Amino acid sequence: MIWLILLPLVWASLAFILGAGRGKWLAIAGLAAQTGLAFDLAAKVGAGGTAISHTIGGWGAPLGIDLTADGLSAAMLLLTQCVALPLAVYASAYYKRDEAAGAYFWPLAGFLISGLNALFLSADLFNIYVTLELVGLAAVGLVAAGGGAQQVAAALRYLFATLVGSGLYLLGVALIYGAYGTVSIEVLTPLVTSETPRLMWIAGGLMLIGLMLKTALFPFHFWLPPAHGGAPAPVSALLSALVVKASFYLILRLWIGPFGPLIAAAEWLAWLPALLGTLAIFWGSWRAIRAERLKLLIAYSTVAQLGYLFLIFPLLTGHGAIQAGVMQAFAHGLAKAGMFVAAGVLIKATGQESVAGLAGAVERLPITLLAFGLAGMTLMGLPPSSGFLAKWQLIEAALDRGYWWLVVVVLAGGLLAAVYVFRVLRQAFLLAPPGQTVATVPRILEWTAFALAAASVLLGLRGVELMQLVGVVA
Amino acid sequence: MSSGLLFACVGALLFAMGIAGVILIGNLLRRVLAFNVMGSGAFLILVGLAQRNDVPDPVPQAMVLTGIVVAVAATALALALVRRLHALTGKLELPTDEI
Amino acid sequence: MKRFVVASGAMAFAVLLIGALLEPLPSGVDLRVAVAANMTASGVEHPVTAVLLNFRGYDTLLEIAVLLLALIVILASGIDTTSDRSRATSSILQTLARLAAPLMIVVAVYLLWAGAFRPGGAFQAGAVLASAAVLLHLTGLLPSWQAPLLTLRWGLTAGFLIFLAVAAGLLTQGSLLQYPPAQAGMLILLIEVGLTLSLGLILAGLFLFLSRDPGDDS
Amino acid sequence: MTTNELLPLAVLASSLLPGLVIFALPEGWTTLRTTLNLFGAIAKLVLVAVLLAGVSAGEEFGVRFAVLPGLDLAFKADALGLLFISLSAVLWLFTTFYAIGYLEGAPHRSRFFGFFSLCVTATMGIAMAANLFTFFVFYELLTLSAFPLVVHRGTDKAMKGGTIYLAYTLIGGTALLTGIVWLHHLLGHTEFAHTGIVAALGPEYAGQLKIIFLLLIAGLGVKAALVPLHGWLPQAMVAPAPVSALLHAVAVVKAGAFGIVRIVYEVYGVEFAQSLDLLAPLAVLAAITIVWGSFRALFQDNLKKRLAYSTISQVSYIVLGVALFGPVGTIGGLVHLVHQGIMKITLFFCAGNYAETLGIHKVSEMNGAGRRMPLTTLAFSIGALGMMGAPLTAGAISKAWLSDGAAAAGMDWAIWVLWTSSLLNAAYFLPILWRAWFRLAQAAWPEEHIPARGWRETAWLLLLPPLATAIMTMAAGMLAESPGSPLEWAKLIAEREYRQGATLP
Repeated sequence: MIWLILLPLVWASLAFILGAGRGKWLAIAGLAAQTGLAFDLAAKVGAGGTAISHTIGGWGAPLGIDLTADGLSAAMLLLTQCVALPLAVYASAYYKRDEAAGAYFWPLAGFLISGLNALFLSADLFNIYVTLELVGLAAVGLVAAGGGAQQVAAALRYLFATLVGSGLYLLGVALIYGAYGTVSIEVLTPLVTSETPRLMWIAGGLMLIGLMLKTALFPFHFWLPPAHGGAPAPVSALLSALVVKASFYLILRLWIGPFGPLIAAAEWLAWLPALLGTLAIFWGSWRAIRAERLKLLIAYSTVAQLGYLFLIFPLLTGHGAIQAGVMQAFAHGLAKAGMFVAAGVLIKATGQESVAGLAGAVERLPITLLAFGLAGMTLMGLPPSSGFLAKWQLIEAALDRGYWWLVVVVLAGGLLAAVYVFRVLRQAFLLAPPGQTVATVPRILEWTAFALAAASVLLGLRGVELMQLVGVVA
Repeated sequence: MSSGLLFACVGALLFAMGIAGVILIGNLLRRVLAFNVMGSGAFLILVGLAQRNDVPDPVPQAMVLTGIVVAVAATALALALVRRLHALTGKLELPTDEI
Repeated sequence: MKRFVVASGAMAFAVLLIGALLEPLPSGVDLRVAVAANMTASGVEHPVTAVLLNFRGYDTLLEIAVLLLALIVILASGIDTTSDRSRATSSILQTLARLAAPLMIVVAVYLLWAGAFRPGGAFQAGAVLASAAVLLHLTGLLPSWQAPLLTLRWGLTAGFLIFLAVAAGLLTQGSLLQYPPAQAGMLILLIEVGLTLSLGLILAGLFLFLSRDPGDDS
Repeated sequence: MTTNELLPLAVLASSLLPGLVIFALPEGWTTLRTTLNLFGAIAKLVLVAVLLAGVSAGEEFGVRFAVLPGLDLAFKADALGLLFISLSAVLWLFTTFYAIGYLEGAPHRSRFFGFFSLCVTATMGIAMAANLFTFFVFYELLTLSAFPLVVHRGTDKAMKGGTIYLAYTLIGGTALLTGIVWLHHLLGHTEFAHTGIVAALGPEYAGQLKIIFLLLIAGLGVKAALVPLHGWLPQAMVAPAPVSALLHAVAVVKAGAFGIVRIVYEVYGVEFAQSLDLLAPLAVLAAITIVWGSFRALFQDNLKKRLAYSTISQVSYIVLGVALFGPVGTIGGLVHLVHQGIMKITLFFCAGNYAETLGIHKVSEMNGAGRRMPLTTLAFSIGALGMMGAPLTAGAISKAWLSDGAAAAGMDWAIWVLWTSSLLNAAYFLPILWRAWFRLAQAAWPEEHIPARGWRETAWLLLLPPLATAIMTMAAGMLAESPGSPLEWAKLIAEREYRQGATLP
């Protein structure tokens, strides 16, 4: 599992040495190997029924740093590689030779992915801080790469958000170290009790807020739409599908880990993320319904879909909430990546960035539109798709606890998603305006979009293994 | 009050000042500086608070060294982007219009 | 209004935090003991260096990745390719810089070597190297850098790759970065030498790639 | 995997796989596309025949896959499901012929036939679903795959129809989902079983079960076009004729009606539903829909819209039959599921022929159409008479059993509803027949596309399907008592759905 971190570092550095715009085959080969490793790890964790650890340097926590892959980590790693590999194939055909935006895509993407993998594996709070920065800076770099004023401004906004977020997280880590003398999650967790000093409460609050800022949970979502909506399509896809999930994963990990006793002492706390998630669903959907630019619509849809992830927090004391969260992370990750790259094809082919410019697209680019539709199906939570399973699990978990208003939020969110998804599809089914020219795009772009979207749907037919995997805890 | 705790308290003040600065200051160069103040505050707390009985602890010191390098990288990146924005728009502030 | 709210919020936060800092702390883990106990096996004599490159060497590995990444981001966001303006610098400064540069290199080497048993190490040494380059640049002796050529790209990444190679090579020992106690000192020195060079180049690059003035003032 | 497990999957695959291949085919490859379509349709018929033989011999066909722990995608081909499957499979074959003729030379045929096959697959899934979860999966798949067909023409009007369609069906789907998850939460499963599953819950759940029933019926009622959830159906008539014919007369609306049948008989159990006082309100709702749909049909000049309102009215016959407590009503409802499908598809085929051949879209343009297109008009007349319940047609059988069922259940008012509806049916169909047969034609047809050549009043592929279904309408009426008829099959189902064993007259 250590190679999941090392491999992308290797191919990222080599791609940098090879020079601007080079190294795509290296990256694809590396990612293919990583995908194999991630499946292998998931199979081992799932079969063994227990977490797999790696003590770096042989020291062991708390002196050294441990890596741990339990079901949740293995699942997130699987998602990361499964999304990144098709995106790499897409990007290799997306960037033209000598295009400034693509000159350093491969090294940046490599660092981003190794950061993500390291984050999902790490069991050390300070080490996680470093990985957070690795992910954050690489993501900012991808947004800024070769862009104009608007993109650079979006990147700066994103940079400050992510830096403040990780700054808050770091202060939290500092306070925890001060209080307990360790940053190892495993060592820390049994030490924390409900009679913990106030310092721990402050640390928890800081880390939570910092990570929410990085996840772009409403009302901290201000930086996301310009950054995700302005970047090149493969970058938007990586960011929306994976990067925001990393900080969500971390919130979940801390919530059920070291901060568990604190939350048990003040159960009302769990309603805070759920409330913000609800607002995110409504606000994000509303803005997506109103957005004029296609990619901005998709970016606001991300704001809304992230809201679902936070609905699980009041349900964590019951059954199936984490499973619902992971399913939603998979559904959104695959579908949103598919949707962004499909949008990238549409924009590249028609030269139009607005939703209104899509008229007739279904005649010219049927596969892309099908991909968009399938991804939309997942986002709306219609069967058979992984989004539907996520919704089903969420509703069942909510009914188990008798939280009816969560059920209403989930269902209403699905309908709102239908409004913005069909706003696009409807436009695409209109007759093409006369005289419209459509540039040819490489077929591989269309097919990768389709593959991602189809995967998000097919997962809806077989979620048993994934759910069993997530059930594996240390 | 031990000297370590004093460091930590100063760190708390610096962090609060820094974060207020990052939120409030429009000029991007000064905002980058405010971010650095904020980071320094966190480092001070990390080293200061861990220094129990005034015996230094090498682990947080190493962490702070790592943190400083990360902060240097982030600062350089921020400055590069600020310069880029300045070159493209001639301004040192983020555009206020939301897209 | 916003200023007032944010400022008073920050103030309240500081007061709350300081209040909490002054509370008695629970007894937790004391890593000082563990560090002291394992110093002999670490291959170095200075505890901070031991933590940095051995106990928590993985943090440092990722940290170098962050630094390299920052440089790549700067290159990716686009550097100005307008011609470098010649600087009016006095010959006295130039002469002094010529004298200072070799001295700084010596200092860097000393810092690198000293890191094993007293404060110092690769990062400090690299920083001195970088500042030598910056000094030469500011006095007009070293032009600013353009898009990096192959040699420079190798130089920038070499330190990181050496670190990575050693870390991965030690997987044969059982886990990542598991130094055999006998060779630990040697390997750490090897890593540090590589890092000093690359860190010097990266830090210099952070300055020199950006040191082109597209504007008309300053 | 045994044959009995594979067969239901093969039924799904026989339309799914050709559909997927057709999507990928270039527009110009007409022959291969046609071959695939027909191969799929015929293969499905063969498979269905095997299933029919097996089920009547008492064999069980079923298969299940775990989707999530504790949640299965389950299929079974039982007598009730096969009723719907056979209807859809037979009519799919005819519609495929018809659509090939109808769309000859039109653009986007790969897309059309691809989604058409998906719709059929979804319908099969609905029919074979062995639990509510599976039912819902295919129910929503049908919603989605029908959307591209509704908006196929790409005009603003088509978009408006499509949007209204989606708004109704998606909101309905949400209500249905709520009910299903709730039920799953209470029971831990949602498997269909003869005589129902919810009776196992104690009496303290009666209140919740009533609300769930309301949610489920509201969700299904949208597709079954129960008043006041019917608004989408007339709007969806902007779709091409084969779509209106198969989907809006048969598959989509029947999916709703079929769902109601499953809910009443195999989830709640008809006896338990009666004990919760759920059937009488359902019957009233159906009665209102029957009368209101017929009434509105009177005022439609657009031929397809008149047929659409007629569909709204007729589909609720099925619901009425289900809601009449007692096996006789059940048989009437179930047999009407088949009969209405055959008759209504005939009418839609004919309406498509008028539009495609002569450009006739309105009732007021029908003058003299019977002389120009005698065979089409003959088929149309048979279908219309069947709808009115004229003797010797399939419609007569349905209405007779429904009336008897109402009498047996002691709901005499329902008989009056049926009579009123028949009168209204006559009032909106007879003027059409009168115009077509007895009025003289205008100087010119609105837009004549296909000139007549001797016997051939329009393209063969357009003419034969309505004739075939018209013959079936007659056959189902005259041979109702012979073995293998829809009526006999409906009796078989009714025997299995009533706990005490039905006493049939």
